[in-house]
Amino acid sequence: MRYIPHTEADVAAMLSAIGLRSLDDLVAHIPQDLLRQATLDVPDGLGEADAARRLVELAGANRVSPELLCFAGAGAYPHFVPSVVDHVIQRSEFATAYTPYQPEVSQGTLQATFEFQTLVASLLGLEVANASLYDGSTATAEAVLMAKRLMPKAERVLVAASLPPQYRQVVRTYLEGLAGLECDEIPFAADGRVDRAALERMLEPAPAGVVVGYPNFFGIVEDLGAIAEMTHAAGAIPISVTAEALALGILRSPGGLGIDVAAAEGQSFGMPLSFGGPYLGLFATRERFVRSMPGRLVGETVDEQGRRGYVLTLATREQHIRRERATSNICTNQGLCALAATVFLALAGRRGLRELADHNARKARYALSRLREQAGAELLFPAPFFNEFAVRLPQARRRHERALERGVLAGVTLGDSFPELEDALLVCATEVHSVADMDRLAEALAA
Amino acid sequence: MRYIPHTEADVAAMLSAIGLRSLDDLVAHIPQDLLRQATLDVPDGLGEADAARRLVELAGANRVSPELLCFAGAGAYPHFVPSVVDHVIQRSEFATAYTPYQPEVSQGTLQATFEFQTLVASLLGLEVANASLYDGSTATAEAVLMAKRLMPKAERVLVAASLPPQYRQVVRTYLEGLAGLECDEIPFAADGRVDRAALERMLEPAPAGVVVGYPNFFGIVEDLGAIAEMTHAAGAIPISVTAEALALGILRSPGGLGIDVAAAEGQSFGMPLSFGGPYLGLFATRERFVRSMPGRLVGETVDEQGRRGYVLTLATREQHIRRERATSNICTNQGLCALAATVFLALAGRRGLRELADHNARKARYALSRLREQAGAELLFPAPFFNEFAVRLPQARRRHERALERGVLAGVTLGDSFPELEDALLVCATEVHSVADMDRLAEALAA
Amino acid sequence: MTDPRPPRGPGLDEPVLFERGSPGRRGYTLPPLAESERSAGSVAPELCRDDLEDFPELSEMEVLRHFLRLSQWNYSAATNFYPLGSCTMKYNPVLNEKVARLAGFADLHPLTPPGAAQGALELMAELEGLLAEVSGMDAVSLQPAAGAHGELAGIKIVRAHHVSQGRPRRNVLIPQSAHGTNPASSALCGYQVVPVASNDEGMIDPAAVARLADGETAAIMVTNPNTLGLFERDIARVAATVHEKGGFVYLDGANMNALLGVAKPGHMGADVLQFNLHKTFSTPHGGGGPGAGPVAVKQVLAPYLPVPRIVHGDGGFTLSEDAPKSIGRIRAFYGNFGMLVRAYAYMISLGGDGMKRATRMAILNANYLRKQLEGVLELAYDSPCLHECVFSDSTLERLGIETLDLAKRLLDHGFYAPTIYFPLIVSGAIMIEPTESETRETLDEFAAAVHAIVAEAREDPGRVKSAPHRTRVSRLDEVRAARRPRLRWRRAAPS
Amino acid sequence: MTDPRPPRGPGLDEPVLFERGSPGRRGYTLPPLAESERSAGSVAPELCRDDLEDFPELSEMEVLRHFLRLSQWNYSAATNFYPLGSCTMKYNPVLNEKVARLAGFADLHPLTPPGAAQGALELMAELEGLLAEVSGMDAVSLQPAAGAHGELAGIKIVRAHHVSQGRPRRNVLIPQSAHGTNPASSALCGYQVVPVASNDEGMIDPAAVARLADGETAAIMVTNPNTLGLFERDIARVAATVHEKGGFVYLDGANMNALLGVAKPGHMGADVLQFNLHKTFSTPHGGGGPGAGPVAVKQVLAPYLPVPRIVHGDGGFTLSEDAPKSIGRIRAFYGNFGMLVRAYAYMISLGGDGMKRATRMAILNANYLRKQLEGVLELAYDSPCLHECVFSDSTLERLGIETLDLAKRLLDHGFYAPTIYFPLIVSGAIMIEPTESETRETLDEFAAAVHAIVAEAREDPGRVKSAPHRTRVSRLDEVRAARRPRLRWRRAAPS
Ligand SMILES: Cc1ncc(COP(=O)(O)O)c(C=O)c1O
Ligand SMILES: Cc1ncc(COP(=O)(O)O)c(C=O)c1O
Repeated sequence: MRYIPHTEADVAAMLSAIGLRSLDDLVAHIPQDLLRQATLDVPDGLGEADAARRLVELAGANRVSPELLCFAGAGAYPHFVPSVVDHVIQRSEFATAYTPYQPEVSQGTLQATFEFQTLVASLLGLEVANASLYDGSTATAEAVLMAKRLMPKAERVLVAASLPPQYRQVVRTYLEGLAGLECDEIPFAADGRVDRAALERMLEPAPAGVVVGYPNFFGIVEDLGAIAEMTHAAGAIPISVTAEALALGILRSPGGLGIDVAAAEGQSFGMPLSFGGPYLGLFATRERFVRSMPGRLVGETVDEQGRRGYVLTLATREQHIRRERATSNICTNQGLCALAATVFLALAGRRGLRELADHNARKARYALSRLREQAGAELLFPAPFFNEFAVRLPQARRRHERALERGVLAGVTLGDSFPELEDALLVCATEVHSVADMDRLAEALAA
Repeated sequence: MRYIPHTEADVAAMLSAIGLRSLDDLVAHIPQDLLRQATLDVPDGLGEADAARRLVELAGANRVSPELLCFAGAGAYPHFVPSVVDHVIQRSEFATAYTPYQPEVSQGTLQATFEFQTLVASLLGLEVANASLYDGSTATAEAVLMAKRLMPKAERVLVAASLPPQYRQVVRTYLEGLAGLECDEIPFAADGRVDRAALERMLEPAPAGVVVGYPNFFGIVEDLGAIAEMTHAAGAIPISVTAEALALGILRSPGGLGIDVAAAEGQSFGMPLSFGGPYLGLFATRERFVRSMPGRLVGETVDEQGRRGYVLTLATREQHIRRERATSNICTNQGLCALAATVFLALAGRRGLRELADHNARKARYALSRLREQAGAELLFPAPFFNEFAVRLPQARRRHERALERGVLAGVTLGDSFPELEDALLVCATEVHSVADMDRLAEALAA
Repeated sequence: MTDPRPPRGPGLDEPVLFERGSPGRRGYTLPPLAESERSAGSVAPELCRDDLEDFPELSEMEVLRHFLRLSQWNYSAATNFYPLGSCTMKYNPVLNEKVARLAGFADLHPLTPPGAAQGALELMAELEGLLAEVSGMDAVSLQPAAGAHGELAGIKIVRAHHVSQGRPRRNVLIPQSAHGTNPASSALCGYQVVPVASNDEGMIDPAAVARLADGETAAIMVTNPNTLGLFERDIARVAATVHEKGGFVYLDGANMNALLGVAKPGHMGADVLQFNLHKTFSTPHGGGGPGAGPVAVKQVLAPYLPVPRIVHGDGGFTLSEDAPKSIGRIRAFYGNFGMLVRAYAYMISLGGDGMKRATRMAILNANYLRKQLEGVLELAYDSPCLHECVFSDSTLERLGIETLDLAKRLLDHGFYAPTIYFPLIVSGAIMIEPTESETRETLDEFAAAVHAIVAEAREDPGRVKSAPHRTRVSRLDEVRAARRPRLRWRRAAPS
Repeated sequence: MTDPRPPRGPGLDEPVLFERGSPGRRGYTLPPLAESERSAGSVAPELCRDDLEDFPELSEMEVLRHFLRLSQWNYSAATNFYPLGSCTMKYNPVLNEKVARLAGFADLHPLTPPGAAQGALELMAELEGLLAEVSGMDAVSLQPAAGAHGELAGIKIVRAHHVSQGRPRRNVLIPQSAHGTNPASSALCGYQVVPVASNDEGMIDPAAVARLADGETAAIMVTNPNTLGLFERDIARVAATVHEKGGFVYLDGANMNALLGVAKPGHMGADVLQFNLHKTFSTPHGGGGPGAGPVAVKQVLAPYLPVPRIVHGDGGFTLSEDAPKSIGRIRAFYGNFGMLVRAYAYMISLGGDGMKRATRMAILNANYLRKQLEGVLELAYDSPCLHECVFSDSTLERLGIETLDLAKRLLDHGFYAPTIYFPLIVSGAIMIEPTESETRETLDEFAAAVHAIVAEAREDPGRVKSAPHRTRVSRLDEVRAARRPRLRWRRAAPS
């Protein structure tokens, strides 16, 4: 077997060094009945070519672009990944290292993570970002738990109904069973934004935190400043959740609008769609809250000669030191995805990221105009959006299915998560879509 | 432009450092009429995504496996390339280095090339191999030129008509205009092998060298030992040419059979088909001829502390030192392909390469049996072969075309290069072909 | 002029990104918009941010060069022996990387209707089956993103079942040798952690479990082989005890690399376990992740698995949310799919025969290395080990050096360090897991290095205590990092 | 215990392949044959070799680790400033690597009937057109495998034309500053090389050409800009002189990176030229190759281009061998196609605007760096330079060091060395080509290093003369290598 170097001569020599006679002796202390039942009903191994062929076959049984043009977003966005990103994350030195426990031989990972934290903090407009969490949904759940740690007396947390439904469900799963933390949903108003009047009412008694999407699940840009203000006034922690982090290339930053804890999904920064993962949970907060933060942190320090270097730090928050009193149970995070995002953001750069976001916004508006003209779609909510928007059109589900036959994944049907929106689709457009692609979308959805 | 770092501020500062006012000043000394006419009628540059899309489109306009099963050989063989090969040659440190002029910071390339030379010399059964030539055909031409250097008085070279036709043509092109070196063709006998009686006659007066394929173009294993003996007896240099280097994983080595200069095409060792290149010219000879050898050589030496290290050596043979008296004009060779071959051969290893060659031989024999049974093909030449063989079947050309429509590239039509063999196909089978694939080949060629 | 430290990698030094570049440079350029797109409008100015403070501006090559240089400062499993105990730093096949990047996987949107994603779903279903088979469990969910996330899912499942029986119960029993994620995950599910002492063989004491287990015991979390590399001999007895009280046995499957084809958790009484695909099944660790931590359960717990579930029906594979007892969703979409592709590629490459051999060779390597080191380091426990072995610092202490010093000096020999100071029950623990990927020669070289360092400590302990000497930076001041945290780059104040 | 030299890369040392491994290991495994294949038979035993002497046997990871470690011992253009004059070590885009590996290119057999290879042929036809456009030539063949191979094809073409006019003629005029491949290629075509002296501005002396050119002059080979980085001001006059005598002007296009959008060889009187795609058009040098050296000609020479030619007809693109005057085939198949894909990707990425800018920035960088170094090194010629600049060793000599010492000491600063001792007409030449890919900051750092080394030579010349000090090995004994050549590994005799 090409992955295992042992020759029979190696085995014999090693056994004899240990003083054993057979491989079975190595496991002789394991109960016999366990050994006996441990046969594996798994076919024999394949050579590399055959294994590759099987995977090519499975990959070929999925429909992807250009055969199936993808206008679905809803938490996972089709974006272009510059080739440099993938080249860097394929470097064996990055890909096959562990968490940098020995900093002197892990400066590559550590410095890159320090750069990642800097970029994420800047993007979210907050002082400190961690080294990543699993994804946007679990980052949201961690944000809620952190709010509870900061506000231990509060017994509720308010979560916008316009958060991505899966994110809301994950928060519920995380909270289930945690004494003294209920989860209430803030309804959305007719314009798709958080119903501020309802929120006002719900802020009494003060919850631990208020969680809103930015943009929300409908692609809509919430008035985050106003919500943060109301939340602060009630003595709670305002939390923003961004499922499409590219939005923050153009929108005002959560931190700048008064948000204290920001969670986001960073998939758009250099991760392929990959059927839902691995993605990248971004998480940032204010400096004063850093010791309540979940997840790893890299910090700058010096070596014995005074040279700059980087180490894992503030580990006393973490499970391997604090065990049941840790701020989170997370250990392995999404390190290589964080590296991909760092490379992506470095390539795009200050102006490039803004421009990319601007192109997304314009393309989405162009797509909307085509859907209006050609497919008779109407914008569902009269509110500003970024690169994704909800439209109402008759027989949305049937048309969506037909578009699929025509080679277009025409967004996602909103009725699945919001029965009241059965006739609506959520559609995104990004820099990967040409004018011709968007025209095809409109045609594919036409009556 | 993402490949060019200069900002307008950079340009201004640099111009002012130089003492110029504009970019045009940099080229002001170039004749005005040249400058004026130098406009480029070339479209503006593309972003990475658009460039990639264009290339994907062009790649998509070619038919390749699995859509088109490939049984064509004739100098380029479909083999599996283990993923480690490609991973290694994509390492930027290997891919973007120059010829190792500064050995202290090029030990990676140098040691790998030293390993390559060792593997190639062993494979060809000779003492020294160079660091590569362009491909099998030019290696053949260089071998002929080397024979002439070794035998300056000889005025002819004999080249087997059963060499790959393109190789013969390249030899002719190289020899054209070189005073005192004619090229005569040795016919092949009814069994497809060199006509030894004819050769015997042609060896008088003694040519510089005798060049035979091993296996020859028809896939046939020549009796190299006998030919080498006859050639030596006539006082000429016996030269072998191997277009499918994998054959040497199982066949007796040219050097072992008395060959003094061996040229080969190494594409099978880890290079994709890539429409004909880049491939890999292998070249080896006896130690005593090393100073007449073309191409770069890496040698072992020590540094000032006595540590082992590698350098380019015996450069006095080469153009940058010897100019018009060099053994060859070659400068850039096929370095990264040589690295690919080194990785490939290391992965396969001593037993693995033999096994791989054995599988090829067996598959080819299975394929032949299927073609006999199902397509009514007959073996064209009754002689031993490796993984490629010529068959006669009625209406070969029409059946070949029809097979193409059926998704099978059923070898190559021999009539193109050998009008007398109009009804014949040259077919190869390798480890990439499953039993089912070969059965499909036979079906596709059936009447 | 002296040349203090070597350039590690080709760059002498590489500043942080933010100290490179120049305004106006671009590493990623977009095609111009069509006029119709441009005129379609953008986000209203009052919603737009001013600037992306600190973001660099770099050419494509500057970015590439920066990260290539950084990469060379890492040791990694591909380039160095990386004997980090409990981490299973085995070979991460290059093929896995290639197949995970096939367009049919990489470009597949997670909300593609199942009919257009049959390949992905089939792969997942097959992988579930393979994991169930090798562990002796009945049902698997691939969703958790890492081991700890799998633990969370697993304990949530246990809790959901107890709740369905009336109440969640209060405690989870956890041996002191357990990994920190075990207590942390239990706490995150609202449980009290009840520590279980190890006996003097380094194993769970069944008597202690019998004393501690009661009607409030939701589960016991057992790592088997445990973090000392020892097979928990009394696992069946412990399981029976807990089962008797109506509790469940959670098996931390991080050490499955010792069990494939040797013993199945499902036969030991385990009710629920997580896999670490980034350990046992060769997906790369990525300098910290991503991983994948599928959770497997016995039939009784299957209804509680997270949604969605993959279902195979007449029309092929579909995703079902119809699981009223489920703990719900534990992350968006279906797991770290890209990692699942890699693990699947590994499992079919290895096959049943290969897995069995891999485990045996992993055990052989650990025992062989243990033997080579027994003379020079003190074994924490001398029971027969499986895939890893743990030494204490007692020999080192006598020489006046610490575990940390040995670890740092190993770096100078070109080896990554073992896991140190874990498990907590061993003084100055040195936890070594060679995996099956390493050759005997490498193990011999590593053993020789440990011997050399111990010898050196006798002659010149200062040299060991000040190690590493040959790495890009010398020992880093971790105390300073924690006292005055600098967690992001800041532009130096203008001077 | 001292630590002499740093571990460069993660391995302290890495033996040659043949000193690793163990009999029976495998890095590449094949599936078992079907019974029908096995029983089909193999090569007859008497034709089979005994053994593959010295071949190693290694696991997949051993092979990978070996080469990863070796890789880290290289400096490269991606990781280091690599100012090798005449080599145009520009950025090699990662995208090019990716697209060259698309299955539609990589898996395409060269003898696929043209109807099934239209994408490849279209790409080649377009690339021919692009090269013709940027050079002002009329027809292009993509076949030559490298620059020298292009020269060979070009001179063969010249010869074929002369032969068609009656006789091949005897001589090729070549300036002394020319690259060694020029005389070597001419000789390989059976020509005598007639050297042309450079004038005191480093340029071809038109008067000398007028003296030397006669009815035996087959061609003059001119490099423009020449190897001093200087534009041959009198190129038109020189061309006219040679044309008058019925000779041709061969332009060595290795320095095209100085000309795109600035001046076209076709307008200077060039009749034939080769491109080095691995210089101007960004295909990677690969530690020595592969390259690609397309040859371009004016209409009068087009009939002589190598076969096959790409032809565009009604049915799409085809390959034609119908060229009775052709010099014939110069290699198997159609060129280093994979390199052509990369160059094409580069050209469409850059576009006309980008090429023009690239050239100007390459010239700007060379002039800027020249300015920074003027104070410390002596310029060989002070005419305005284009894409590279050449210094002599006169300043260094006064300090008691040589060009080689400066080169070696630069390695310690993390820079590759310039081209040295070429062109031959400059004493101890130091030939620097920064290319457009490098930033001003990098040029400044490089200049600072040169300044520092020269200052160091004043203080401590021994330190410079014994450089490099920070590389994996110190100065290597090249004399020994040549005296007692060890060109392959040999198993040490049993002792
Ligand atoms: C024994 C054990 N359990 C659980 C974990 C947690 O796994 P993960 O890091 O994937 O969350 C680890 C990881 O180190 C471990 O070693
Ligand atoms: C001026 C000049 N001409 C020709 C060549 C030969 O090109 P190649 O190495 O591709 O054969 C070179 C390469 O260094 C060169 O610099």
